[in-house]
Formats: sequence, C-alpha cells, structure tokens
Amino acid sequence: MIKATVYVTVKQNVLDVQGSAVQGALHSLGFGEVNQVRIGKYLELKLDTSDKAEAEARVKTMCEKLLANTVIEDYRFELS
Amino acid sequence: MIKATVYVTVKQNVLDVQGSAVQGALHSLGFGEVNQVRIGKYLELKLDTSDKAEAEARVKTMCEKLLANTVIEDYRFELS
Amino acid sequence: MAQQLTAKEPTAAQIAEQKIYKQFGVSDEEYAKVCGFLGRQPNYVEIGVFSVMWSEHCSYKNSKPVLRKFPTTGPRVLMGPGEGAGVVDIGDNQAVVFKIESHNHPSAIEPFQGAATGVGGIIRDIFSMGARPIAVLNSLRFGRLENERVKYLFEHVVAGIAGYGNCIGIPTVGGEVMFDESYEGNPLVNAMCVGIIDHDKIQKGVAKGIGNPVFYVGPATGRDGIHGATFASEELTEESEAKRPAVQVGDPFMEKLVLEACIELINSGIVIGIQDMGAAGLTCSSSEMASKAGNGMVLYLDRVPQREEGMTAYEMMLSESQERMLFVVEPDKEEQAKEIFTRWGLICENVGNVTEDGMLTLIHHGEKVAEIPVTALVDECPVYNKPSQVPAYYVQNANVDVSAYAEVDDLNGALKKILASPTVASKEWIYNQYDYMVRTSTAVGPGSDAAVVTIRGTRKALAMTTDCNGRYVYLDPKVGGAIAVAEAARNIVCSGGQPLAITDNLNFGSPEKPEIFWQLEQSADGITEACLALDTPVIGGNVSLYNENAKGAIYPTPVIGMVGLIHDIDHITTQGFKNSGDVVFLLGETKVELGGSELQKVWYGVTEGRPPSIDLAAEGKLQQALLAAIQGGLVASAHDCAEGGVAVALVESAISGKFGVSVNLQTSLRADQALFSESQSRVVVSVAPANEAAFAALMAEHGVPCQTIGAVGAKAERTAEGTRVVGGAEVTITVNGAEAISLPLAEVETTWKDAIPCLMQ
Amino acid sequence: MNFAVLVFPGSNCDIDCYKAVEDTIGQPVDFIWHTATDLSKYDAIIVPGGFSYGDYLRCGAISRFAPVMNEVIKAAQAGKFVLGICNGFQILLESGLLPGAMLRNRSLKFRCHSSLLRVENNTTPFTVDYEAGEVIDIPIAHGEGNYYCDEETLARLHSNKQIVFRYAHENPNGSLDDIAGICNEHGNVVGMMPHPERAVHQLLGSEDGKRMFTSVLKVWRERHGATVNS
Ligand SMILES: Nc1ncnc2c1ncn2[C@@H]1O[C@H](COP(=O)(O)OP(=O)(O)O)[C@@H](O)[C@H]1O
Ligand SMILES: [Mg+2]
Repeated sequence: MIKATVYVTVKQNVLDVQGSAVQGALHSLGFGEVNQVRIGKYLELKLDTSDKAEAEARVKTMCEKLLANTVIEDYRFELS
Repeated sequence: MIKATVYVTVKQNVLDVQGSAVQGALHSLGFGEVNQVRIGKYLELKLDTSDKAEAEARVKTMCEKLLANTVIEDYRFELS
Repeated sequence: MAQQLTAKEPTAAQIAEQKIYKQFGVSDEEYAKVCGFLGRQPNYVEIGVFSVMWSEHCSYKNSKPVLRKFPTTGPRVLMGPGEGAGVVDIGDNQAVVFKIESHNHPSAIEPFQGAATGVGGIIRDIFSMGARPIAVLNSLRFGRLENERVKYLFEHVVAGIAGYGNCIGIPTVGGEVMFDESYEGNPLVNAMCVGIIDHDKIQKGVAKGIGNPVFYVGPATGRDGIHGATFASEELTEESEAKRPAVQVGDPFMEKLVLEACIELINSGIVIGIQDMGAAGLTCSSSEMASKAGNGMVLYLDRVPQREEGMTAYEMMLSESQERMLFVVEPDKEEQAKEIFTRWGLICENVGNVTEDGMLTLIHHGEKVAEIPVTALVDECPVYNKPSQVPAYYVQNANVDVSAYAEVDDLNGALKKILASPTVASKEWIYNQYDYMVRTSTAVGPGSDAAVVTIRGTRKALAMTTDCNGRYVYLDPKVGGAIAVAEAARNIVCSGGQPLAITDNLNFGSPEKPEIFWQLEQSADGITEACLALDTPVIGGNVSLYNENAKGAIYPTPVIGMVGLIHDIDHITTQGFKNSGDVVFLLGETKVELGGSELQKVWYGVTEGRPPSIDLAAEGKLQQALLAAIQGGLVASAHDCAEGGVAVALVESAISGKFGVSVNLQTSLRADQALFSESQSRVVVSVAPANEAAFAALMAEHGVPCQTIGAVGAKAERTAEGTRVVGGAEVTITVNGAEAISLPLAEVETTWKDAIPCLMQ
Repeated sequence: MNFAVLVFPGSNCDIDCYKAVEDTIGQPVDFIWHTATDLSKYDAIIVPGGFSYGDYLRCGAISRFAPVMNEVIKAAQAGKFVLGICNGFQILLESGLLPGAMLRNRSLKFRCHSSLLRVENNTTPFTVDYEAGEVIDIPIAHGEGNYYCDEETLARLHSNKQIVFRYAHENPNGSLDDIAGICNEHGNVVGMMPHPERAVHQLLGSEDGKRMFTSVLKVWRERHGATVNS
C-alpha cells in the first residue's frame, strides 16, 4: 500500500479567484497580516501496490490526465 | 514573513462526494489500484509577521473562523 | 433475540435500568408501551428503531390531533396526505404532485449541506411517487441580516439550495424569505417540489406480495445523520452541538442518477412499491412500506451496502445517508430492475423480503437482532393531546391601538425604509444564484407573485407559490393562518391560475409549552377555514416543532405551498406594468391595519396589536372576479398587496415593468395609513384604457370593491444592459389630492435592489 | 440534417437542446448516450449543459473521458458541426477541442439571468444568420464561466477571429477579454457559456437563440447543395 499526496495549485500567473476572495475575507475579519493567499486542492490517494517506481509513473499520468488541468494548474506529489 | 500551509480535509465519517467521484473516474481510466481518494483544500498564506507563536495562534483562529468548516472538516497547518 | 449486539452497546436490561431510552427522547410511559408491544424489553437496535419512529418528526404524535382538522379531499384530489406527496388532477390524464418539507435544524448547524439535503429529500418524495419533478421552491426565515452568523447562514443556505437544484437540473422557480430576530439561531429552511405524472403511473410505498424481494438502491450507507429525526424533534441547545449526528452530505449528481433510474424503473411497470429513505432512513421506509400493505419485512443487514467499516445494525437502521431508495418487485423482475440501474451506474442490492408475519425482522451476522411488529412502529405511536393556553401577549395586544400612532412625517423616507428592509427588498441576490430556467418551461421565474411553469405538449401551465407572514400568525394565529392561505391563493390568481390545493409546513416552537400549542391549534383552524372557503384542500405537509432559540420560540410560521392551474398560457399574468397610459385599479378595501405590518416594524420598531383582518367570503369573490377578468383578457398586470401595502405594490409593479406610475388614493384614512396599511384582499391591477369599463363592470357584478386610482406613467430609460432604470419615470402618489410620495423610479429601484447586496458585502 | 444531443449521466440541458432543435428547425434529432461509439450518422453534435459527471474536481474533467468523446473528436476533425453549451463548452475545453480553461466566476457565485452578447464572428456555421456586431439577448446559468487562456493563445484567438461572442455590457464572470464563446480554427467547433436553447420562444423571454439553429441548418444545406425547401 502506497499513499500518494497530490497538491494541485493555480499557476502563478493565473488569478486565483478563490484565494483573493479568502484574503479579502481574512482582512475584513481583522487578519491584516495576511498578504497573500493561494488555494489549491489536496488529494490523498491510497494505491494497492508496493512498487514505488511504478506508482511514481502512474500518479504522474493520473495528474496529467485527470487530476490537474495543466493549462491553469501546477501539480506536485509525494509518495509514502 | 511567515508562510503558513493549511490542509483542510473532510472529516473521516463524513461522505467525501468528490473523492468518491474521482476514485470512480480513475478506475474507469484504468487506474484500478487506487482504492481510496480523499480530496481536501490546500492553502498557502503569507503572513506579515515574524512572531511564530503569535502566527500559530492567529492561523488557528483563521482556520476555525473561516478557512475550515469545522462541522464537516478537519484542518492542520504548518508554519515556515 | 440478541440481547446485546456489540460489546459497546448496552444490554436490554441496562437500557431499562439506566433508562438509556431517555437519551433518545423516549419517555417512561412510551418505554413501557414498547415493552408491551414486544412482550419483553427491547434491545438497543429495537429501542433505537422505536425512538426514531415515535419521534415527532416521523409520528406527528403531538400534531396529529391538530392535523386531523384539515380538509383533505376534493373532486380533483387523487391522493391526499399519507404517501410521499399529494396528487391533484389537472385533466388530460395528467396530475400534479407536490409537497413541502423542512430542514431547519440541520441547516442551523451546517447551512450548506442542511439546505442542500433538504432539497434532495423533497425531490425524492416527488419522484418516488413516479412523478417527474418540474420545479422547486423554498421558504426561508432568518434573523436580522445585520448579524454576522445570520449572514453566514443566509449565504450558505442559498448556496446549498442552488448547489443541489442547479446540479440536478430542476429549476428553482420561486420562494419567499423574511428576516426577523425571532428566527435568530433557528432559521427556517422549507423546500417544496412540484412534479407531473400520468394518472396510471402513480406509485405507492407498499411492500405487497409475500416473498417478494426488497431492493436497496443508491449510495452505500455511512454513519451520517444517525438519529437525525430525533434531533429534529428537540430544541437546539449548546448540547445539541455535541449530540449532533455526523452531518449528511448531499450528492445531487447521485440523486440525478437515482431519479432517472427510478423513473425508468417505474415506467417499465414492474414496481410494486417504492419509497425513499428520508428521515429515519431504512427504518422508516421498511416499516412504513410493510405496514401499508399489512405485511412484514425481513432485512438482511449484511447485504446493505456500507461505506464505513464495522457498522452495527443500530447504525445502519438509523443512518440518514442521502439519495437512497427502497423498492419491491416480483422475483422474476429482478434482472430487469438490475439492468436499468446498471446502465445508470448504480448498484441495487436485494436486502430482504416481504413477509406475512407483520414483523420487521432484522438479521445481522446470522443473528436475529430485532423483531418488532410494524404496526407498533407505524400506527400505534402514542398520540398526545397537549394542553393549550392563550398566551399573555395575545391578551395584552388587544389593548394596542395602532390608529393612535404618531403620523409618519416623512412619507418618502418611510417608503424607502420599507423598500430597503430585507423582507421587502428585491430577492434578486438570492434567485440569481438559482438556475430557474433549466428545462425551458419556466414562463414566469422568481420576481412576480407566483412562478409559472408550462406543461409541454399542452396549453396548460402551473402557477406555484409559498407564503406565510409569521408576524401576523404570531399576533393572531387563526387569522394569520387564514391569511397565509388567502395570500397564496391570491398570488396564484394574480398570475392567472385557479388555486388547486395546498401543502403546508407547520414551523412552530415547542409543543410542550401550552402557549405554543395554542398557536398551533389556532393557526390550523385558520388554515382549515381558508381552505374550505377557497376550495383548496390540504394534500400533504410537514410539521417542524421545537424551533426555539435562547430567547424563546420562533414566530409561529405555517408556510403554505400552493399550486394552481392556468388553463391556457394566454392567461399568464405578471405583476409588472405593461403599457404607459394603462388604467391602474385598486381592488379591495383599505382599513387602518398596521398590526404586524412592515411600517410598524421599520418605523415604529414594534410588532404588536392585531394583524389585518380577513373576510374569506370577500377574498373568494375577489379571486373569482379577478380570475374571470384575466381569463377574459381584460388585465395587463396584477399584483397583490402584501408587506408594505399598496405603496410597495405600486412600486414593485413599476420596477418590474420599468414604467412610472401616478395615482391618487381617495380615502378617509391618514396618508400614512392609506399607503402602508396591510389590509387583505387587495390587488393592484393595470388595464388597457379600452378595457377599463368592462373591467369595472365585471368587478361590480361580483361585488368587489374597485377604485380607479391612476395611470401607468412614462416608460423608463434604462442602462445599456437594460437591468437598471436611469431616468425618465417617476412614482407619484397623492392622497386625497395632496402629495404623499414623489420619487424617481431610478431611486426607488436602487433602494430596493441594492438593499440585500449591500448588507451581504 | 441529423442532430445528436449527447447525454452524460448528469446532463440536464439535454432535453432543452433537443426541444430547441425540434422547435426551431424541425430537423431529426437523437439523444446519444455517453457510452456511444458511433456518431457517423450525425451532421451536428450538441454537447449540452449540466453537470456531466457531477462536475467534481473540475467541470468537464471527468466527462471528457467518456467513450463518446473520441467520436466527437473524430467528427470535429472531419469538419462536422459541434456546439458545446455551458458545461458542454467546459467539456470541449477539457478535451482539447477548444483552447483555454475555465475558472470559477469572479463573484464565486452561480449566476443565472439574461445577458447581452455581441456577435463578434458571424462567419461560423452557427452564427451566419446574425449580423456582425449585433447585440443579442441569451441567458447564462453557470458557476464556472470565467474563461482563461495564456497570452499566446489569446493572440491566436484574435488573429484567427476565434472569438465568437463577447459579453456586450456587464461581464458576469470575469472572463478574459469578455469572452462568452469561441470557436476552433476551422470554425466548425463552437463553445459558449450562454444558453441559446433557452432563448427560442417569447414565453422564455427571448428568441435570439433561434438563429444559431437556423444558421447551422443553412450552412449545412449550402454545403450539401440541398434546396431550402427540401
Ligand atoms: N428564497 C427565495 N427563493 C426563490 N425566489 C424567491 C425567494 N424569496 C423570494 N423569491 C421571489 O421573489 C419574489 C418576491 O417575493 P415576495 O416578496 O415574497 O413576493 P410576494 O409578497 O408577492 O409573495 C417572488 O417571485 C418570489 O418567488
Ligand atoms: Mg407573498
């Protein structure tokens, strides 16, 4: 059993609509020190396999194909 | 400047609708080894402060008040 | 019988000794009755099953005596209360199916999911009858919008309703919302669904045919919402936070699959009985289906699809996981049923059989873990006749003389204040988040008196609305209850429809308080009288009691959902003025009736006295006359006078139509009273000059008070996208010739449209 | 002319599109299940709005893998007419038939109301019956219609005249360059957020969507040399 943790974030040059909204909300709640918020997705996958190298390749394909839209998003992942 | 990374996930016994849907999709794409998917949010905050203890307390309040919906979500965060 | 089911669960003896049943809201007497029915002490599963089935939410044990008064039959009623929803004939072998239901307590805790699953639940009630849902509506109550928590609840309730309805593809076409501190901490979220069905397709939730298999369809069961029905039957307190069941999460996409598959299954003609798993989940659906057929049912719980590991029988029976259905077919139809569900990507499991012993029998891990007579669960719940007492506030209010209020010195200011009150202000902020157009049958969406949905392939349409003014009901529950029905019917008639029937949602405080029970009784009497007078039977409804916050009960709020039939789409009428120069009429009589009014609230800061009176015979005449005029093609626009009186009605017709208006009210009342009194049975109508005489004659013939008050003014100039008025039109109202209101339409529109968005910034 | 309206499990504007084809141009139209593997019979394919697979993760992300999408890609390459509306537009983006991606509305709220569009390109098969620059009234209903693409792509959209519709006044979702609809380089694949199928009758508030259907029929007839009254 391998656990993959995938982080998908909006690309730097794409406006993170949700992030800006959350930053605005934090400001109005009095958290003026927050000067940037980026919001992404966080996925935990459990994989029925013990072959790390294979898992690495498979998760990369999953990200490219489905989990991230690389027009607007970056992704990275960790296996454990 | 302190960076806070916040992870928000659906509580264990609350149905993770998104996670189940993505797992189904991965299966039909041929990734049968994926036997669980949980999806959460991932937030990066930049804080204009250098006081780690204070930041710790402030981020906790942000999570409780806004970033997580503690009725159905759990959160954890790291400072760096 | 297994006495103790898992190591963690108390034994039957412990339940008795430690009175554990009390935690589930079962009283000592009720526990004794349970023992009587079983002939022994119940184990943990059994007492759990009894406690949800005997909760107010499922059994109506406190409200039944009150509900019995409602008229429930009529020539058009094909099915009254009892099944998932009521059914009313609309001709051509078609029928309309509708029902309203509350999700107040879940929404107070988790507004998005609470509201979303409320919508999901009521939609299931409709399609489990075999009907295709065509529209949803909602009725909402919140505290004052200045409060941060209220804003949070409001924002997320609306998002939850939108999230579910938009995704499943059923238009949210209307509703209502009021804001008052009485609802702080205990918002009301009522959702109504309307569906269409052919007469011969009507389904019942019956488990007929001994030996027939029972199927479970939908997502796997988790530990969510355990004891939801019990939770809904208690007051919300600090402790309920801790006691709260895991929140149910809605999956509208899943429901869409279940909906399509179930309709296909029903259309295939093989279903014997089908029911949704709503409150009290598997427990309620299985025992009700068995009871209705006079049979029993055995369930093999190991076969129930499970989402979490190690679920106990107790947990499975009490779970309120969403989007699940239970149905019965004949054994040789199993494959056919499975095929349909497979195509929609759904699993359907054979979880049991219909039996002849009249028992609900549960088998888990090869052991019998419960055996209960279904009649004990469904039909033998104790019914209480609660004491009732006239509240002190009601007696005191008799002494309030609203005609003695100091005269309003700034009528323009008062009008703007009322228009900016969130209760009266434009609800665009809400309904622009709802997809009210999907299915392309919405002829009148939100923003007029009633919504109108056309029926494809015919010239017919359905008008639908929800209404209730909780302030009136608080001040006089009987009159307020009658007004709620009358107002709903008036909204239907103003839209060109003939009122057919109602569904009601009785939202009240704790029935343990005699004053609250009095409110409940009285308002049911009022509803009954109005339903009889207006010929609109009650075909279903829902009761939500224990709506209380730290300061006490909410205003009694019996929400009325009504559906009317528009015989021809040419009769569809909206509230907006249509042509410059049309004659404006005011139907009905204006009296000094400010009790519970918007003016009283925003200008004098109180809610006191008696509410407006209602003469149901006059109301009936008004509605008949107006409907005849509309059907005769005499009416350009019609809008009922509700909160804010004739002044607000005129402004709304002007804004909706984007025309100015100029009227004079000839009256013996003070100007402020004439403008803002909320007397009932009044409608603002505009009529083309050519039809003026015929319209006036028709009203006279029916004995309806009818006054020509002025004319529709200039067409407004608008912004490029047409959404806002920029100039060229005025709202002018004089009273006995003296100037009372004089404001540019652009200004009143801005006040009215920006109020809620500004508060929600 | 044969129309196909795709049906994903969560499509909910499929019926509306079907009715719109029937009511506006009266051509034969079929519902096509997402598992279908043959679209050869059809001249035009409509990918309707809705929440195809629940729209979890991202709108259209899961549905682009439906078997039928391979056929849609083939049809598009063969020059057949493909129209993606709302969620259908999102699916066309995810599947790469059209460039760019969709972000959540700037307001972070679902928005449903009528909207005014300017016809920027009236040479696509779906827009020939409009005047260039004409402003039309077509409603929107979406939570993720905030169109985005990188600068290079945007430049290409401009130079190839691939922007078909722009929001004429208020931009309801924050989309780049007020984009409401685009087409591919050949113009035979069009994606748009507003719903023309909801604007085909005065009872619905507007009839401006009708001409999208009459346009494509006209172009198809021209290409097939069929007479208009056939
Ligand atoms: N919660 C809501 N959801 C959808 N539509 C709503 C809601 N609240 C109000 N509306 C719509 O706004 C319009 C005005 O509502 P309301 O002021 O209650 O009208 P009326 O007094 O005529 O019943 C109606 O068309 C109603 O359907
Ligand atoms: Mg009303």
